[in-house]
Amino acid sequence: MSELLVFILIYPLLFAVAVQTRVGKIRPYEFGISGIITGILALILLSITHGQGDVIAYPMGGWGYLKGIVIAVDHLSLLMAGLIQCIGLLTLLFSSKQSIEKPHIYVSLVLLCIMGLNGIVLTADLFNLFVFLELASLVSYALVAYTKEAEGLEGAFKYVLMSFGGSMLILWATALVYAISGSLNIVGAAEALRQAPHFLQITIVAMYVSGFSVKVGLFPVHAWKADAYTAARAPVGALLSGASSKVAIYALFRVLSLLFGWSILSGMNLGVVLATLGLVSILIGHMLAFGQSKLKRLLTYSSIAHIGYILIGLSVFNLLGTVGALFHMVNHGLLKAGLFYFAAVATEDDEILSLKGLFRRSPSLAICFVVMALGMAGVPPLNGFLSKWLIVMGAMEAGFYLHAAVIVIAGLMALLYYVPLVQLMFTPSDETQALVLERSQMGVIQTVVAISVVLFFVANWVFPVLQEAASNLMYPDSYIDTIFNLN
Amino acid sequence: MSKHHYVLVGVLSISFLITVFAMCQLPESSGSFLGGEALLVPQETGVINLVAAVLYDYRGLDTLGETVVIFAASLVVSLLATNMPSKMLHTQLSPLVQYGVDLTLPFILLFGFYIILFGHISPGGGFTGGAMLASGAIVATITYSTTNKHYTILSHQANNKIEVLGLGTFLGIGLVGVAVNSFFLANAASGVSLGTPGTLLSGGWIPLLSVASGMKVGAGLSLIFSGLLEEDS
Amino acid sequence: MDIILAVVLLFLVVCAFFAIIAKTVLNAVIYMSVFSALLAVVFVIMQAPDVAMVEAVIGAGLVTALYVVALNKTEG
Amino acid sequence: MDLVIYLTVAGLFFLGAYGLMTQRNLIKLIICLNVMEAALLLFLVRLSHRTGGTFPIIQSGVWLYTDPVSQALSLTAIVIGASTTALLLALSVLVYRAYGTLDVRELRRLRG
Repeated sequence: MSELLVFILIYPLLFAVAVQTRVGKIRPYEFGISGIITGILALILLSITHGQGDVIAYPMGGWGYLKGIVIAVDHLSLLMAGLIQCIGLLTLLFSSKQSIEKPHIYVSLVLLCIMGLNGIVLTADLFNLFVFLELASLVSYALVAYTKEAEGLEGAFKYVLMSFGGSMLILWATALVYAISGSLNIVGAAEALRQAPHFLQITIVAMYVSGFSVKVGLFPVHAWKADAYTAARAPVGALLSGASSKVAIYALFRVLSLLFGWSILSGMNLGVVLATLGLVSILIGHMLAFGQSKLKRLLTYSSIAHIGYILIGLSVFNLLGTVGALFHMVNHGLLKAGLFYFAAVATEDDEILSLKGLFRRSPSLAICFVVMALGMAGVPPLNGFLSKWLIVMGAMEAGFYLHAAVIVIAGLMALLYYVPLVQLMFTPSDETQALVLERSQMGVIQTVVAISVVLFFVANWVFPVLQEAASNLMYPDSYIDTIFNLN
Repeated sequence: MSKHHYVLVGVLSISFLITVFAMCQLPESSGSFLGGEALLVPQETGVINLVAAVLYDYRGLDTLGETVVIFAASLVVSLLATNMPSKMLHTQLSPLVQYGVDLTLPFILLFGFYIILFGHISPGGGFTGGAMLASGAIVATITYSTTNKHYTILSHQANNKIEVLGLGTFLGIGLVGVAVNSFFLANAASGVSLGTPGTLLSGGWIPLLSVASGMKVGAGLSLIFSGLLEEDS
Repeated sequence: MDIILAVVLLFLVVCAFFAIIAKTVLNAVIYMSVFSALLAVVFVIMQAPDVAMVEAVIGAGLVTALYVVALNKTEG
Repeated sequence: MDLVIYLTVAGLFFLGAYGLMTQRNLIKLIICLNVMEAALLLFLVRLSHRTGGTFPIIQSGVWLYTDPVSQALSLTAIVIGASTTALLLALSVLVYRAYGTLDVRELRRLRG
């Protein structure tokens, strides 16, 4: 069944090329959506045949990890791949009812972005990861600039300038790894790298961390994110903040944990450094979100803050924190995507003030927003609460008491800026004309809300999966063995 | 020179020293997998150009990803094409230039094809040859375009078709490996005859892959150029 | 060979420096083209003919043409 | 000799980074990105270098070749860099049309 891996990697390309050929009056959205559904089916099939705890590896061209490229999945990659396809599907479903010019190109670009992200998640090769990262980034720049309006161009240009610098640092680190070990495989390079001079190790880790944190949008280099996400169309913002930034965090931790192992990394105090970066991101993100007049900008700053939660959860290096962080990736990805979709339909000009009286105009939409906002803030009967709670417990267990306290307080801060929005919605306004939505757009938002409520109640079934994924990240022995035993 | 400026220079100089110091600690030469086994490559892949062997056989997925990057870039540039006049095409070139290009253009194109086809036995390959073909097309566009007519060797649609065809061929060859119960992008493992290394018909799928990526790169780069040059006329 | 390489590398840095501080953008583009050609020479000296060919064709030729078109549309 | 190459690599990279943070013209910024990328190409080709090794095409009687893998990597990096440059140039033409200038300080419509 391992051919399914290749299929998951290349199906977006097949569908994008087919959309481009425009043979036989292909309708781009229907075609793209059916493409992603095929991909999801392949993923489900793969995870059914994927037995408990084992890893599937596929050597490209039949060459093993020494000479060729290996792609491999464990539960962690499957989880991320599932998140990517889900958000991609929701994005295409949602944008099919928006009037977007040149839909052929739009659908192809979304599919190629998904291909890049899938490649990052599946590959076990450092340079291959760089190639797919560049593919995903190049397509994201274009998606941000898609409207060709001044704001979009400006956001895209700032995005490229920062992000290309990050890519160059990642490439440099990859080249250094190759120079030390003579191997580009993450697993194959590990042994030589662990015996390398300490200074060289620190340099490589610093390059990877700074390169990927540009892609993620962490505190010191977060500036592009606010501009790019605000300027992009809402579905694009949903795709980028829901999937791309999560995948970049995944790539950072996968690469570092496989290359060096936790013991060397904690010897460098990397956990403390990353957790502190996350802490500052949380504070800065929430503070900047106050007093914003644009809805998408507010959402973006909150996104920067939530990246901070995930980073803290992952960098405390224990099972509780990691499970919480992975759960938060899923929750935040879905909820933030839902909020971006909400921003697209609820306001014309992205002004928060035009939300006034929304409850009268469209009660169900307003209620959806309330649920999503509460979920983001981490209020109990919703999934956001569970994941934050786990991260707090993980941080306490590892002795990061300050971080745990900040996470709890930051939840209150988030409530503080969501509450005025809700208040505004329930204030009566002059405009009483009902807001009519396309059924599929409303459906997408309701699906997100439904998933986030359901995730809280079926948490007992979700946790084993997350635990499996977290132990794949923390104890990657089976991943390493499978790749070594390939041939 | 503000204070800000000095801080910037300081930070960059410190990073400069750190990276130079780190790079000086690198081992003399890394034990690359082909370091000792380079002589095995012709038996394994059937080509004597080791770079072609790495690009189209050992690390075929990288090459696929890279062609997809060009595909994406040509899509993006055709999306972002602007209808702004470029004065470049309205310059009257002297007859000497026209005559010179008339004379050299066939050779540029011929050399591009040669580089693509002989990529497995001499330096070059799909990327180099494709880029040469694209530069031939660019030279022709710049020289032969007049104020009211935008000259291209191949039309936009033809380039698009070649690009998609090249990508399709690449994927198709990759899938042959899966079809014969071997691996994606497999060369020798898919049962194809490798021929005698060093002759023109050798290397299994590699010359075909090189042609496919040459088509892809050539058409993609010309599309990027004409997309940038696009204007109302 | 080492001395030739060192001299070319020195020229490389000088070219990059001038490309970055050049007052007019067209000058910067021309310095960049020379820079790519010198880089191709370095690659030849370091026994990498394939990379040298691609760098010469794409870096010195194609990308320069793209720069010139963009310049034409913006300033010219 | 290695030291000279490493100095050049890091020098070019941080020269590009310096330009990226001080230059104002958008096309100059793209040039700075290209310089940064060229530095890494030089580094990748340096990694392929072996003392006494010839170019990587099998010839009879030659036993030591330069490493083809990092040369293949630098080929890929060149093409990716060219694609990104093309995208950036198309963007800068559009920016010029929207803002009437290429000065990066004028790009401040997004604030908040």
